[in-house]
Amino acid sequence: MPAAATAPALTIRVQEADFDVGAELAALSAGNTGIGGIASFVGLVRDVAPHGRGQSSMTLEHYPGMTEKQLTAIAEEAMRRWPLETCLVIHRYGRLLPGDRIVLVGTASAHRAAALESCAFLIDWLKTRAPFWKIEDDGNAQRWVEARDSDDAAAARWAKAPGSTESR
Amino acid sequence: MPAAATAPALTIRVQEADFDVGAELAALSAGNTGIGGIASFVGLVRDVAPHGRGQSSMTLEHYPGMTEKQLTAIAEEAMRRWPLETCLVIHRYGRLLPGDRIVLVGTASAHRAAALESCAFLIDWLKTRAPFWKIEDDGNAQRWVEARDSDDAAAARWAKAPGSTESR
Amino acid sequence: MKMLYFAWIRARIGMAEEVVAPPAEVRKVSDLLDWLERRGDNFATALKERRVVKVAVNQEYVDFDHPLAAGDEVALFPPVTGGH
Amino acid sequence: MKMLYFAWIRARIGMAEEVVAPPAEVRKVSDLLDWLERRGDNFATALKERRVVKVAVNQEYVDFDHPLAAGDEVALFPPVTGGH
Repeated sequence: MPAAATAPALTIRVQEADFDVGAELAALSAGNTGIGGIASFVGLVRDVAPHGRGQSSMTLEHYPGMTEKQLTAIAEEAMRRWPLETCLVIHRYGRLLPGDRIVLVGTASAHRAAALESCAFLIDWLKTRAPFWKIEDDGNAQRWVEARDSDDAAAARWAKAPGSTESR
Repeated sequence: MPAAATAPALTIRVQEADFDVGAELAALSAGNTGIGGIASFVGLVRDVAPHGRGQSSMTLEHYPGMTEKQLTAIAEEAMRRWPLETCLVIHRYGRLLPGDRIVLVGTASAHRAAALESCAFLIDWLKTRAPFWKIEDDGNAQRWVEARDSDDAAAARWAKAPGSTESR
Repeated sequence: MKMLYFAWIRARIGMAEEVVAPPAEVRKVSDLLDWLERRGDNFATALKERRVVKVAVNQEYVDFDHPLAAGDEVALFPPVTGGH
Repeated sequence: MKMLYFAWIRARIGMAEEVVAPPAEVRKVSDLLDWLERRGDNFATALKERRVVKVAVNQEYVDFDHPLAAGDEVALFPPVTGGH
């Protein structure tokens, strides 16, 4: 087998452009045949326009510099808590339309439970810690999206040590 | 936006050929802008050869007919338990090499918790219910892979009703 | 009755499938396993560890006390190991 | 001290960033917020709901009693809403 370039343990990207989910996930395990599973989550823009009332859109603002720092810290925390080989977060900013990809989280591990749990952890923590703000345009008016208590609750469940990955 | 073909709610495929993760996951949300997130798990063949002792491989045997029936039943159960828009399971059989993809599970929902939890449920249940058997060749000898108690435990945790997806 | 054997049970029996006509007293799965075991050492070796013999009738998992009918498709196999 | 404002806090203040030189008695974050509020109605409107004002100093989240230094980069923003 020809030597493939192995992915860096941790990949963080904040960008305006779309990303290629298949290529990004394939890169997570490239050259590392110790990886048994890759879990991922792709967040998409939902249509918020009232039915048949034209085009909705969303614009994501962020804090350049702090965003990358926070995403790196979250990913490093995931790598401390679970036996991950590689870990990926790509988050877009700018104007997005319904169906567009917003975020990709990917985690690769020898064990599927580690990959699945850490993927859920990353997206939950990211939603309450990464400095992004959404303004929605429903085709009629713009409004800043409000933070949801359910997101805080989702993040809070990871505050305690995660369950043993062996028994899950 | 041109009308895109929407994916069927449930896609089950058992095949010898590889699959395109990016294309399969994109198809899950095509034409449905009510979907907010897609969770997925890709299972890969790990290298079991002792270090530097040549090429290992794995051959997956299955029970044609029953496999599709069981995968469909598992996916239908996931769609009953969580508010999923679409759901995908692709499982390969035949001879596979380290790094090869074995299985893809994908779930799409308006809500990320539903997508993430049902994806974990599907891979856990699939591992204990879908009639596949692995024989590993470490480059020296072949052996049938034994079922693991940890897989039974992982599946058993879903026996009770899942936690409310709202609060997670 | 159509029999299907998979994985190491298939390998030990030395056959992937066959059609059998067990006697009338074979009414349920455990009767069938007992009867098969008496057909030869290959069957006895394949089926001796009952704990790890899984059974599907007409492609659905069943217990050892599941009743059998003449036209059934009966599959015997070890615990499954798919996924990844 | 470099100030950065984001999302509706930026929109209400009407400015994305500025350099300020608060008086010496502004020693911690809450002092800075009090001082900013007195600079005009736009600041008062943007910062009145203290519960939803989040603060980062040098790109790390801090509490309102976090001490400030002259060269700090201080960002004010509402609760974050990224992800999907």
